[in-house]
Amino acid sequence: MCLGIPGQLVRWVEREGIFSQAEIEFDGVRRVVHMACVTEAEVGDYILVHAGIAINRIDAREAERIFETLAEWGDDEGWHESLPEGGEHES
Amino acid sequence: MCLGIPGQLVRWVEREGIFSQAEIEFDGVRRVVHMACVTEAEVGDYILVHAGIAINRIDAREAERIFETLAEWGDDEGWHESLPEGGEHES
Amino acid sequence: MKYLDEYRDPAAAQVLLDEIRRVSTRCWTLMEVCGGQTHSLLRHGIAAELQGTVELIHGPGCPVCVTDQADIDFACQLAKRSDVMLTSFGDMLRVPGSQGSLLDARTRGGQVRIVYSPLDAVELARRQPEKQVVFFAVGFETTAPATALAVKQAAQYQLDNFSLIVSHVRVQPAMESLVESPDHRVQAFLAAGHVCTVMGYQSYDRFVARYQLPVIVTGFEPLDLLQGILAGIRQLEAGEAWLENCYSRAVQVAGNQSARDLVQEVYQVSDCRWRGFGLIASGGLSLREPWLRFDARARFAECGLPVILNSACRSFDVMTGQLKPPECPHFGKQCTPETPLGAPMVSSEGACAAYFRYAGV
Amino acid sequence: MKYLDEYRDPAAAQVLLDEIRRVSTRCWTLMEVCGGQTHSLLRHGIAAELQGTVELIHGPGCPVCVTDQADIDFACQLAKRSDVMLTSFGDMLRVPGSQGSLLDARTRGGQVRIVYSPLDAVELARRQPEKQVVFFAVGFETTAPATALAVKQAAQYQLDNFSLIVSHVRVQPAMESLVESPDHRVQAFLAAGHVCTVMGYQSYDRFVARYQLPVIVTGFEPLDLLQGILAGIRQLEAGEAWLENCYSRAVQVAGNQSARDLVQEVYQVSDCRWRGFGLIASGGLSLREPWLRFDARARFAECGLPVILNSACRSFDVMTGQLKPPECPHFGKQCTPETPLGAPMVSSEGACAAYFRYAGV
Amino acid sequence: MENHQQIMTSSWQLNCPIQIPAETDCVTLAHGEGGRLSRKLIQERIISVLKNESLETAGDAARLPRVEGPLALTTDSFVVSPLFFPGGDIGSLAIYGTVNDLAVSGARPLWLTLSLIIEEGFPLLILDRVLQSLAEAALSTAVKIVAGDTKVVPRGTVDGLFINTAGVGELTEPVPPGPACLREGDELVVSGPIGQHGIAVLAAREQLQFDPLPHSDCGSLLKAVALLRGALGDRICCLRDATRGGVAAVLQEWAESSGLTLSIDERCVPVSSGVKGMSELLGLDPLHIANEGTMLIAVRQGAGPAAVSVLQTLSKTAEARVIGSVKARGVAAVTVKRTLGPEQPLHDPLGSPLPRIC
Amino acid sequence: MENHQQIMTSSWQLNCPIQIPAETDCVTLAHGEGGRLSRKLIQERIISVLKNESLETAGDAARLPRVEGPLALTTDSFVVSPLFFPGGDIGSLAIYGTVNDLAVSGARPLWLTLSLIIEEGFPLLILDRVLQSLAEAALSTAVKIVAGDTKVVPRGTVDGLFINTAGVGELTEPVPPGPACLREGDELVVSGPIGQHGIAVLAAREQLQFDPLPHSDCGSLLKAVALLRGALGDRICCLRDATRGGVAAVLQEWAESSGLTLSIDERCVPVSSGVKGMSELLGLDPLHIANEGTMLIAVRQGAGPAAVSVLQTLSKTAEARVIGSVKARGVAAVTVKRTLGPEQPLHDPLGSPLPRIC
Ligand code: SF4
Ligand code: SF4
Ligand SMILES: [Mg+2]
Ligand SMILES: [Mg+2]
Ligand SMILES: [Mg+2]
Ligand SMILES: [Mg+2]
Ligand SMILES: [Mg+2]
Ligand SMILES: [Mg+2]
Ligand SMILES: [Mg+2]
Ligand SMILES: [Mg+2]
Ligand SMILES: [Mg+2]
Ligand SMILES: [Mg+2]
Repeated sequence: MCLGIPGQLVRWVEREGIFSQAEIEFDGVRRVVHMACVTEAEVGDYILVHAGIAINRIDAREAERIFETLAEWGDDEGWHESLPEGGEHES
Repeated sequence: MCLGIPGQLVRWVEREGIFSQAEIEFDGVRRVVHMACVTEAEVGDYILVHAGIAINRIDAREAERIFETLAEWGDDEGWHESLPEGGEHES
Repeated sequence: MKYLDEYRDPAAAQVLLDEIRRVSTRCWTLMEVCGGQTHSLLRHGIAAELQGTVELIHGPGCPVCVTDQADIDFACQLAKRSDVMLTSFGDMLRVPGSQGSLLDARTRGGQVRIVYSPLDAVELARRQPEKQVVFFAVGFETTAPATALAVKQAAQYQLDNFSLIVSHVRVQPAMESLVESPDHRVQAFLAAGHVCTVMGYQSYDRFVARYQLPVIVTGFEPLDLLQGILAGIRQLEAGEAWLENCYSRAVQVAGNQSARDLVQEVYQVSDCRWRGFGLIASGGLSLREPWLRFDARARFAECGLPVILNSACRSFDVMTGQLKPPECPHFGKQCTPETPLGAPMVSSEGACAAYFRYAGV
Repeated sequence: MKYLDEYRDPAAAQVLLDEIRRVSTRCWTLMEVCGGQTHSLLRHGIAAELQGTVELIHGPGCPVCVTDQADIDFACQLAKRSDVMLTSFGDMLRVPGSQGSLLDARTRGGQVRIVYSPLDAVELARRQPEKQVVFFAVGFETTAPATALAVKQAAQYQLDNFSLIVSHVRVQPAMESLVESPDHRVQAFLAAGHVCTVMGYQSYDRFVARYQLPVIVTGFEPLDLLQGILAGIRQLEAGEAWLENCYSRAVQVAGNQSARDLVQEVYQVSDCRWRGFGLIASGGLSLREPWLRFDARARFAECGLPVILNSACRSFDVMTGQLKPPECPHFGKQCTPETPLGAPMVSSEGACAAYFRYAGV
Repeated sequence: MENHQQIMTSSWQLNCPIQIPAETDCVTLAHGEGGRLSRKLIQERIISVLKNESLETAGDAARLPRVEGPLALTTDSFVVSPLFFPGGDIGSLAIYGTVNDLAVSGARPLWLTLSLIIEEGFPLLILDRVLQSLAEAALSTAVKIVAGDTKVVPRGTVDGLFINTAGVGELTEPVPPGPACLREGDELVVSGPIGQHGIAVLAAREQLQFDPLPHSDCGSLLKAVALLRGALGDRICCLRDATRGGVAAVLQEWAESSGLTLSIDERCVPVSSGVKGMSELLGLDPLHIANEGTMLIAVRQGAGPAAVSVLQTLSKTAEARVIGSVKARGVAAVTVKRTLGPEQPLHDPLGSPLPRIC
Repeated sequence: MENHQQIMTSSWQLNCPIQIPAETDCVTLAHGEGGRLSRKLIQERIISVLKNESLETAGDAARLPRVEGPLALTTDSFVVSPLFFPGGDIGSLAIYGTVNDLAVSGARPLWLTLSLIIEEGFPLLILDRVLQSLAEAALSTAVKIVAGDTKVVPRGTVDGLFINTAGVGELTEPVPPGPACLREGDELVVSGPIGQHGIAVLAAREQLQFDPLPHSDCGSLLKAVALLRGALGDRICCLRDATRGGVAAVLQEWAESSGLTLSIDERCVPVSSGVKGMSELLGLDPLHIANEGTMLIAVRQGAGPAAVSVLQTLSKTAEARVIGSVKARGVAAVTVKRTLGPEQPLHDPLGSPLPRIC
C-alpha cells in the first residue's frame, strides 16, 4: 500500500501555498512534485513522494540508525547481550 | 443535376400520408423509396426516383414516342419531308 | 435498364444526329441549363459529334456549383462541433468554401456523413438523439420536395435534434438574370428535365414570350438530348420561339402537384446569393414561419463566419456561357479537381470538371 | 537509489534474519497491516526464509482490495457516460465490481484514464473544460492529502468539471474491528509505515493499551521489515506490549501536520463499507460540507446502482488473517488474476495476488 | 445493460450475420501484451485454426525450406469496413488479395505472414469467424500461413480489426513481362463483371438499404491465371487484379508504364445487373469501382479471343470479354468508347467515387 | 482557427519534435484510393525516400532474385503511441523490429515489405519524418524495402499511423537450434540494460512529466548477433529480442519450450538509473518491461563469459551480463533470486504493467 519513494529535492519551483512545487530527482529522472505538505524542505533533502505529492522529509540521522546498530553487532563479539533498540520508543 | 433514375414499383409498403413508402426495383436491386408525392402509382409502374423519393411516374405511352418517330423515319423513304414533332407543344 | 438503355442506343442516336446535321443551316448556340445534361453530352460523345454543327454552352444548372461559399463555411463550422453530425449528399463534400471543403473539415476532425436521401438524415436523428443532425440541403426544385418531406417527418416525430442548412436554389430566376445580361449569346434553352418533373413548365410561358427564345424541356439520356437539340434547332431554323416538351415521359405540364404542394407548404421563395452570380432576386428558397425551428442558422446562430470570396475563379463566366472551361486561364493549371479554384471544377456536375474529365487535358 | 538500495542489502538482512531466529523461542504470529509490506515480504524472499520461525499473516491494508463494489460499479457507470472522463490510479483498473472492472468498462466503450497523481486529474479538467473529469479517490490516509489538495486546487481554479468518488478508508478502525473478533490470531502488528508518515502514531496508544498487543510502525524495504519483525518478537518474548517506531527516518510521532490539516479541512471521518468486511464505524472519509460540490455522487445522483455481492470470495477471511490465500478453495482454480473472484487476487497489492505471483502455483 | 451492449457494437460496423450474445467475451489489451493471455489467444484461437508446423514452432521468424526459382514478395493491409459484406469478409479478402497479387505477378504463392491489429473490446466470436474464413481461403488456395503477429490497441485507436498479409511466391517461367512490354495491337481482356466488390461494400457500409445486397467478387484468381498462362504462355503481356480504383486505375497505370494509349469499349465491359442499377442510382461509374477477384489481362494481338475462351471454361470467369486494345499514344492515356462518336478520355478519379444525387 | 488546430492534433499523440505549421498539408482519403493522389503520394513521398529498383518497378509484387539457402520469414505491426519517443520513432522501430527478428532467428535480412495505414488528416510533414527515419534505419541495416502498400482510413478509425513490415532473410549455418534444445547448465545472457523502450514510451505517452525522459533502446541487433555467432558458433542455443512482456516473457516462453526451469539473479540484470528510478516510482518491474534493441541469449554451459566479452566490444551491448542459467524443472518455470533466500517464481504478467501507487 501507498508506494512512497524517496527522491532528492533539486530545485524549488514555487514555494507558496497550495500550489507549491519542487523538482525532485529519483535516480536520474526528475519530476515536479507538489510540496504543500513539506514546505520546510531544503535543496539537497530527500523527500518521500506518494501519488505526486511530498508526504515527508527523510530524516538522514534516523536513516543511519539501523546500520550503526548492525555495525555495533558486527564489532562486538557479545553483541547479542546488548540488544539494540529497533527504534525509538513511545509507550 | 438532379440524378433521376427510373425503377419499377414492386410492392407498396405503406400508402398513407407523409410516411408512405414502396419498394422499387432498379435492374436487380430494390430499395424502399418515399412515395408521398406519387401516391397514385400502381405495382408494375415505373417511377422516377431522386434522392430517395419518387418524383413522378414514367408515362409509358410518351416513352414510346421517339421510337415510333424513328421507326417512321426508317420506314419512310421521304421521312424528312414529314418532320416529326419532337414533343408535345405548349405555346 | 428500362427507360435508360434504350435511350442510349447508338443507331437511334445516329439517326437523330444525322437529322440535326441535315436541318442545321448554321451553327446555332444552345444552352443546356443543367449540369447533368452537360456531363451526359460529354460522356456520351454528343458534344464531340456536334462540334461545328451546334454550339452547346453550359448553364448554371449545378446546384452544388452555385451554393454560396458562406453556406459551405457555415456547414464546415457546424461539422467541427462535437455535438453535430453534418449530413449531405456526396456531391457537396469536395466543394471548397473560403476555408476548405467539408471533406477538409472532416479531415480536421469534423463529423461529416454522406446520405443518399434527406430522409435518411431524419432516420439518423431519430436513432441518435444525443447528436444534432444537420442536413445541408442543396439542390434545385427537384430536390426540394425530398427535403420538405424530411422537415415534415421530423416535425411529426417531434425531433428537436434535426435541422437544415437550406441552400435550395431556383433555376428560372437564374436563367432570367442570365438573359438580362446584354452580352449573353444563348439562342435557345434546353430546360432542366427533372426540375420540370417537379415544377412543370407553365412558368416558362412568360419567359418565352418575354425573351423570344425557344425553351425545350429536355431529358438526360443521349436520345433525349439529341431530341431536345433537334427541336431547338428546328425552331431556330423556322424563326420561331416557343415552349416545347421533349421529355414527356417524365414531365407533365403542371409538374407533380403533390411535390409542389409540399415545397409550397415548407418553403417560401426568397432572394439568394448564388456563387459566381451574386444575389439573385427570388433565386432561392427559405423555410416558412412554422418550420423555422428546423433552421440550422437559427439553432446555431453563434456560428456565422465572414465570407472570403475567391476572386480568381471565372465560374460566373463559365456558368453564364461566356467562357468555355478550357478558355479559363486557370483551367488545368492552377485549377484542377485536386486543387480547385472554383466549384465548377469540383462538383461532379460542374462544367469545368466535365471538361477536365471527358475532354482530356 | 539512496534510501532504497541500502535497505535491500542481503548481508545486512542476513544478520537481522539470524537475530530473529536467535531470539524466537516459539513461532509467533505477526500481522503486517499493509499490502505493500506483504508484497515486499514475498518478493524479497523474507516470508520463505522465516517459514517456521515467524508466522506472518496479511492484514486489510490494501485500499484497492477493500474498496466497496458499489463504488466500483458507480465508477464504471460514470466511465460509460460520454461526457465523463474517469481517472484513477492504475491499481484500480482491474478490480472487479459486480458488473466488471473499470478496464472492462473501457473495453465496452467507457473513457478511463490512468493518472499518476490526483493533481494530474485536476490538470486534465483544466485543459478539457468540455469534459467532466471524475477522480476515483481510493487509498488510505497516505493518499488523502493528495486528493484533498486536488479538491482545494480545483476550488481555487473554480473548476465545475472536476469531482471525486471518495473511497478513502482509515486503517486503524479496521485493525480494531479485526481484533474485536473473538477468533483473531494476531499477536503483534506491523503498522503501515506510510499511513503513519502522514498521521503519526499517537492514536495507537489507546489501541495498544486496550488490546495489549505490540504495535510496530514498520517500513517497506527488507531491512525495515526485518527490523519490525525483530522488534515485535522481542516484545512478545519479553511478554511486553508497547508502541514502537521502526521507521523513524520517515515517520514522526505526530506525523505530517500540514498533511493532517489538509485532510482535516477537506474530509470528515465517516462510517464506511469495506469490501469483505461490511460496514466499519469511522472506517472511511467523506467530503465536508463546504466541498460537497466536488462529490461525484451528488453531481451524478442519477447513476446509482444496486450492488450485487459476490459471496464466493473468502477475502474477509484472507484480509483478517483467518485464511492464507492458498487455503482459499478458489485460489488458483476459479480464482486467478485473469478471472479474479475477489479484489485480493486482482490488486497488485492484494495478498492473493502476491501469493499467486511470488509463491508460485 | 442494453445501453452497454449498444456502446459495444456501435463503434464499428460489424454487419456480422451471427448474433453476438450480450455476455460474449471480448479482446482486451492484455490479449496483446505478450503475457499468458497473449499466448492463449494465439494458441487457442489462431494457431489451432490455421494449423501448420511452421506457425507452431515459429519464434521470431518462420524457418522455411529453400526455393528453386526467383522469388516474388508482396504485402497488403486490409481495412475494409464493414468487416463482413455480401460475398466475403476481411478474412477471406486478406488471403485472396495477396494470393491474387502473387498470381498475377507470375508466381506460385507459397507462404503468407498474417498480422492482426485488433481493437480492445472486439468480440472473440467475431474474431473466430474471421479466422475461420481466412483459414478456409488459405486452404482453398494451398498457401501456408507461416508467421504472424497480433496487436491489441486501445479502444478507439483502430476500427475493429485490420489485417495485413505479406506473401512469398516462386516465379514460374515465362513470367509475364509487365506493362512496359505493351505494343500497339495488343488486346485487353477483363476476366468477369466489374465493380461488384466496391458496390457490395459501399451498400453494406453506408446502409443504403438495397435488397438483395450486391455480392462481392472476392475470390481467388489462381486457377484462372494458371489456365491462362498454360494456354497462352508468352502471349500474355501482363495481368493485374483490378482492386482500388477499379479497371480504370489499372488501365491508367499500364498506359503510363507503356507510353501508349489503352482504349476500351464501354459496351463490351461486363457489368452485372445489380451493379448497373446501383451505379446509375448513385451516379457512379463501374469502371472506377473496386474488384477483388477480377483481373485485367493484356495479351498479344490476336490472342484476346483465345484468352476469353480459356477463361470461360471456369465458372468464376465465365463472363470474360475482350474490352479493348492498345494503340499509339493519342490525346489521352486511356480512352473509352461510349454511345457515340470518337473515344472519350477515361478520367482518373480523384479519390473514391462518392455517391451523388446531382 | 485555434480551435481547428487543436482538433487536428488532439486525436493522436504525435509528440513530434518539429512544429507543425497550421496550414500544413494532411493526408486525405483520396491519397489512399488508387487514383492520381495515391500515385503522387507513393512516388513523391515514399519511393523517393526509400529509393530502390524493385520498389519502383513493383506492380502487384516485387520480383526478386533466387536465394541460395533456406529462408526465414517474419512480420510485425507497429502501433506505438506516441509515434515519436526519446530514442526512436515508429519508423525506425518498424525496421529494427523486423531486422532483429530475422537476426535472432539466424538469418541475414534481405528484403522487407512496408505497409502503411494512415489516418485521414495525418500531417504529411510528420509522415515524411517517419519515412526518413525508416529509410535511414533500412540503410544502416542494409535491408531493401521491395514492396509496399498504403491505406488511408477515415478519421477516427486508426490512431494516426500504423506500420507493418514483413521480412525475408536467408538462414546461415549454424542456425541456432532454438529453446527446445536447452539443457541444464546452459547460461543466460542479456545484451544490455533492460526496460528502456517500455519506460520511454510510457513516460512519453502518459505525459508523466519526467525529465530527462528515458531513452528507448530501439536499434539494430544485427552486428551484435553477427559477432556473437562468429565467436560462439554452435555454442549458441537461442536468441530472442526481448520485446513485449520484456525479459520475463522470453524466459517464460523458453522455459515452456524446453520443459526446464530458467533461473536468473535480479542483481545481475543491468538496469539504467533512469529506468530504475521510474520503475520504483511507478511500482513496475523492469523484467516485465519491453525492449526494442536488447536480446536474451542462451549459450552452452561455460560459454556465458565468452558471449559477454564479445558483446562488450560493441558500444550498444557494452553492458551485457550473464544473468542466470538453465536448471532442472523445479517448482516454477522461471525463477528469480532477489534479496534473500531461495529463488522466487517470476510471475508472468497479466497484460502490460500499469503504473500504480499502492
Ligand atoms: S477552370 Fe477553375 S478557375 Fe476556371 S472557371 Fe472553372 S472552376 Fe473557376
Ligand atoms: S483466492 Fe480469490 S476467491 Fe479466494 S480469497 Fe483470494 S481473491 Fe477471494
Ligand atoms: Mg522478436
Ligand atoms: Mg500487394
Ligand atoms: Mg493487392
Ligand atoms: Mg510480433
Ligand atoms: Mg472504433
Ligand atoms: Mg494487385
Ligand atoms: Mg516478427
Ligand atoms: Mg518482433
Ligand atoms: Mg496494395
Ligand atoms: Mg484518432
